[in-house]
Amino acid sequence: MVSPEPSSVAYDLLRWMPLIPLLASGFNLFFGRALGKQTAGALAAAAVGASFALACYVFWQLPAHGIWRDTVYTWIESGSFQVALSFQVDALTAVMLLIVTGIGFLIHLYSLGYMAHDEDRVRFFVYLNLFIFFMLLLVMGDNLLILFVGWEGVGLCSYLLIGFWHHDHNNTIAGNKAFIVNRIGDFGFILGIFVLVTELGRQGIWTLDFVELQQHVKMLEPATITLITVLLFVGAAGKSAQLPLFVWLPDAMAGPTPVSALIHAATMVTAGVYMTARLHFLFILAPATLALIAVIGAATAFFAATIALTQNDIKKVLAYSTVSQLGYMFLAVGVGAFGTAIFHVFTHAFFKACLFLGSGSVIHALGGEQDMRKMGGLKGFMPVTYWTYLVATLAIAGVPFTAGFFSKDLILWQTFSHGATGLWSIGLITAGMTTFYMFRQLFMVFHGECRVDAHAKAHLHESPAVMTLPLMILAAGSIFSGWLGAPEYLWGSRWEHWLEPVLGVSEVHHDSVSTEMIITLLTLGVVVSGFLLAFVNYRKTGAQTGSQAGGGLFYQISFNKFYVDEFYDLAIVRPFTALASFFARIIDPWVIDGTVNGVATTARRFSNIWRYLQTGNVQHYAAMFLTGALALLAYFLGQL
Amino acid sequence: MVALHHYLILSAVIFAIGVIGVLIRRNLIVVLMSIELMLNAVNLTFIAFSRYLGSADGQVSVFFVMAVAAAEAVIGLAIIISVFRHRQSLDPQEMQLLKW
Amino acid sequence: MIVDLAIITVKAALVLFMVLNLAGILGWIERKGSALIQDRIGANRASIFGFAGLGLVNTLIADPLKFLTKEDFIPPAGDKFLHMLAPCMALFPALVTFAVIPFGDVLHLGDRVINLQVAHLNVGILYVFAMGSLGVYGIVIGAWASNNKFSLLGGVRGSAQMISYEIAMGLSVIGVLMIYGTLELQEIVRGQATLIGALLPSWLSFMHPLIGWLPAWGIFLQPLAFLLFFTAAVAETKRIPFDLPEGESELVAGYHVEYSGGKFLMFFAGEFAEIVTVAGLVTTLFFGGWQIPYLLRDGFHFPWGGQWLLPQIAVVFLQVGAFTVKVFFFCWLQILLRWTVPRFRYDQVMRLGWKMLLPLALMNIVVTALWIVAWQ
Amino acid sequence: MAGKDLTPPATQGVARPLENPIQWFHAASSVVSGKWQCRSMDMASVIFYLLATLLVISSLLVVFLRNVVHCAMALVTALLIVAVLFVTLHAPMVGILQVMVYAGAIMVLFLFVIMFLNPVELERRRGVWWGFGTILAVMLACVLTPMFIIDESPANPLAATESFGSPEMLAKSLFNEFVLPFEIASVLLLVAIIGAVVLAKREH
Repeated sequence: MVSPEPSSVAYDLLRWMPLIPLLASGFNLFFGRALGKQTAGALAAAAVGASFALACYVFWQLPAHGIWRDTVYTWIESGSFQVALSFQVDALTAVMLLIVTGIGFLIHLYSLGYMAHDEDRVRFFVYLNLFIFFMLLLVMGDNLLILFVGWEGVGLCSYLLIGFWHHDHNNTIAGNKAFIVNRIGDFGFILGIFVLVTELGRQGIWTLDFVELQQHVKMLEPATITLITVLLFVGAAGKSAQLPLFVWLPDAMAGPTPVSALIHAATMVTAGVYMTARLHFLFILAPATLALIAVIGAATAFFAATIALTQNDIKKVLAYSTVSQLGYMFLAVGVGAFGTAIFHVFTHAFFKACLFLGSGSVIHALGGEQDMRKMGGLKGFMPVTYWTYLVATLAIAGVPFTAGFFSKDLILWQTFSHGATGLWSIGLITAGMTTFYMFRQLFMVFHGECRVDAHAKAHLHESPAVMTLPLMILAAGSIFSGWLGAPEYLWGSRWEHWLEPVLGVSEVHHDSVSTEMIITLLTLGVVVSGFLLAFVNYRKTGAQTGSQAGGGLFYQISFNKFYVDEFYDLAIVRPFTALASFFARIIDPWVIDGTVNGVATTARRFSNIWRYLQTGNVQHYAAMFLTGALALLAYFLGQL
Repeated sequence: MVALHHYLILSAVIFAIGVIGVLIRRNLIVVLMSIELMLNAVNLTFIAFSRYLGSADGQVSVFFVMAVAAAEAVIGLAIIISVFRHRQSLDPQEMQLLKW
Repeated sequence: MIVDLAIITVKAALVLFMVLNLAGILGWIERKGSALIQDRIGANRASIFGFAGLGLVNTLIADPLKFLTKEDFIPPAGDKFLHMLAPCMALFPALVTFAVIPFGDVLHLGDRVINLQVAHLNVGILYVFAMGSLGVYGIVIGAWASNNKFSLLGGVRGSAQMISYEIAMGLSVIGVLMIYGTLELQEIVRGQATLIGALLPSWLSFMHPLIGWLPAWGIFLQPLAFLLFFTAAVAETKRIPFDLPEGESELVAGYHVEYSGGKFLMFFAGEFAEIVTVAGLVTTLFFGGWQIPYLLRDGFHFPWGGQWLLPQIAVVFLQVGAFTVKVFFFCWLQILLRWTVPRFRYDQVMRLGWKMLLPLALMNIVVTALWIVAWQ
Repeated sequence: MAGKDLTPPATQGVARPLENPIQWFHAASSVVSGKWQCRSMDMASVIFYLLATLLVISSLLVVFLRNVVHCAMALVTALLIVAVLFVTLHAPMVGILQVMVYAGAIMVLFLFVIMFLNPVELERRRGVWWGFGTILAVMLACVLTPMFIIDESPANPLAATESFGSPEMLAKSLFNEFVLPFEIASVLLLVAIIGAVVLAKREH
């Protein structure tokens, strides 16, 4: 499938980028234990590092308007319908490559320290490398099918890693939950793919290749496109934890913290955003879907933020904040600012990874303690973690000249300028809440008097360099990564131009700089108020931290996550299990088995009659045989 | 002059006689002999056809039939011997352990 | 047409006459020969006026008379029909085998060219083996028909032994057939007229003065085959050292214990006819049949130059005479064997047949095939 | 030097055809039909019907004689007659093979086994079953026979060349087009030998 694009050149270096982690994974799977656990981890990290280096090389070499392709072989060929196992790299993919491999590399390094005491960390690294492989497949695939394979693959790895400590039953349950919820999304996704293929096929175009799709989607009538995009978005919502399918992500925190950082914050959950950006040519043809996406994005952002306000589990807070940040991204997608969405993906990857790793370092130091009420005053014990955490918090809160500031404000500004004032206001409030819960967390964890129990306090220590180094790098990233996309009234954005060849000319309205600055100041105001609220309540953390028992109705609702899980349990899970048990008790034993056994019994009855033909006497058999032959011969004789 | 179907009918008759032997004899050795008789009837048709159609293939196939017949006779007789050792009889109708 | 039929009939009758008389004569020769070997006088009663030299002549008459006048005993519990049939089945194959053995080249009578051979079959040698394989029935049936455990044992032994040795015999001849490239005995004999010199491959040409002058007889080209064939053939005739079916010391007289009179005469004659047949076959296959070295149709042509032309009729007589002499020689060789070699044990017979002759024959075939592929 | 010029004129002379029993049959047939004016059937037909009658009789004997050895002898007779039929059908090679393989080897094996086991008692017969089987077989014959009376069945054999049915012809088609079945047949025989040894061996 050679693309009609003039600037698309074959470049068979690409296949090595996903291949190296796969090979490392397979090698560790079979020889890892023989290799020695530390070495296995180092090998895994080295593999990801190698593909990171490749990614950087490709990034620098890639011409501005170019697409690099690497067709390995034709995978499916049925008539004119052809699917090749082939990779492509354009600007968008290049960015995603940098995120995936770069963050992935850092987190591999971090995991070397974090999992140092775990028994079967070889398995851990096998999974991790496998995940990198599938993620690269997802972002590099040049057709929907490969993207889907990667899509399912990362889902699988996420399931495996959430249930990594499978000795605790809750972890496995969480893994199942994530898997099942993702199934729902993927079902919609693959339905979308089917509809797309068949509809195009009806027009005579049998292809899944992105470039060809982009040329031909105009043929479809709008209703179809809307249907397709909605179905695809269901998939995106499942993978990126949007309403109403977000419930799996908080539970996914049961996995090891690096996993939460890599999969459930930086890379996998942004796959939905990537997919929409990759198929933007479809989505911009379906304004209705875009509106739906925008609404759902805003709602998710707000909703998750409200839940995050009251959580006490350090990772739960981060999880809900991830959900709400993803909501921001989809808000951007919804208002048609795909570039901005990807930009937020980019920045968010840095600071959210940094936050997760920081929390991981805290948990590591406390020997697995995750409840913020049992922390506090850790600032003194682990300075590096504290400062990096602070930087990341500032970034996510959107303090000026940090990454979050640029990306989030860009999203808000896009929303506003897109004319969706209501959504914009929701985003604004969410920004304030974000600041609040992040600083609440910061204060509860690092400030005030230390509430750590003596036993854990005894060996409270700063994490080793292999863990703190990634923290520092990510902290730096969470400041400077945003400077690529500065607004016009500063030095201006290089981001849009980079993505233009893929996403088309950016739709950012730079008309009224004054309005933009006013909007920004407004946001800053909300942020500052949120900070002050947190400062007042949680600076010298004492009674309030333990006071979730009381609190108003709103507090209860938020603390209990709006009872969403309970609701799902009541509305979906219970009826489903009831139906299942009905089938298991009534249908299966009585109808199915009844039929089967009935057939068997009838057969036995009849054979009881017929078996007397088997006299055991060879000559009788010969006689029967001859009789049959005679009948046949007579028949043919009649034919003659 | 002798036409082809004379030979065919002759062989049909011989074949039928062989069938009688297979069906009614109560001595395994004779049953085996009757099978040989049937094989010969078939050979006769082969040769007759090869003569009347003027092709060598019929004779070649007779050659193969002979090879198979030899193998069949050898194995059959070996089986008969071992059966006779176990139950001092050659009557196929007494060997009905496999009935219903 | 009628004349052709007449000629064939004459040839058949002639051959039959020769074989039967030879058998009779051999009966006398065996007696005398054994007496010679064992330092006895031997058959000297049937003399005319005390002149035993004529014993040969009247033995030919006396023996049959003696047998025919004896009582023909049939065991009461035996199977009369088969008991009568068996001797015929023993005699018949030995006689008919001679039909394909050529006893001379062509004879010109007027414008008519007569091939001195009863039946010119293109399957010649196979016919010989087919008839030889029929010889078993005489023994087996005879043994079974005379309801007697000794004869039954003899019959079982005989059938097993003959089947075993037929295989070795048949395989041993194949080398010869490959060399001469035909199954037809007359052709084989004619093929033996050439000289080895004509067959030598180029790289052996230095051997030419040494063996080049030899006639291309089977014995020179296939010595191993000759040994195998002769041994197997002697075993087929069931004579010492292979006379297990009738070993007197073990099975009184084996398969013909219960035979007497004319029927026994037929067994007896059958045995001697077999001797003649074997001699004829050995002669034909390995010793140039009716060939005399350097004697072609018009006389002698010597490889070292010089020739001696003869009238065609003389040539024919020379050929027939040569054939007869050779056959006589091999008959005598068998009798000599019978009176000088002790009898095998049965397991030895089987081992010899299956573990010695058979593999050797196969090896001979392989070597011959390789030679032919390499040099022709 | 010698050997080439030795092929005598006799081999393609008039005497040649009569040296072959097949030609002998036809010569004799022509002679007889020339001598006694039997219009109805020539010698070949006489020979055929004679052999056919003998064959049927001996086959019936195979099936209906009670003594196993008698059956075997009848079968031998039948096989020899079939061999003669082959020869009259210009298949001398196959005929000889028939005698060698069937009469010479297989039937001797049968006799050997019969004497080896020596089943003394004659078999008892069961009337009903005999009748039934016979009726079935007769029906079979009745069904088969009309199938063979086809109009286009060649009434006269093709004019056979001298080499038809000769070992050369058989060998040519056997080692060219049928070489694979040939090899397979050899393997089959080997298997049969080993199998027979294993089966008939008295286990210790």
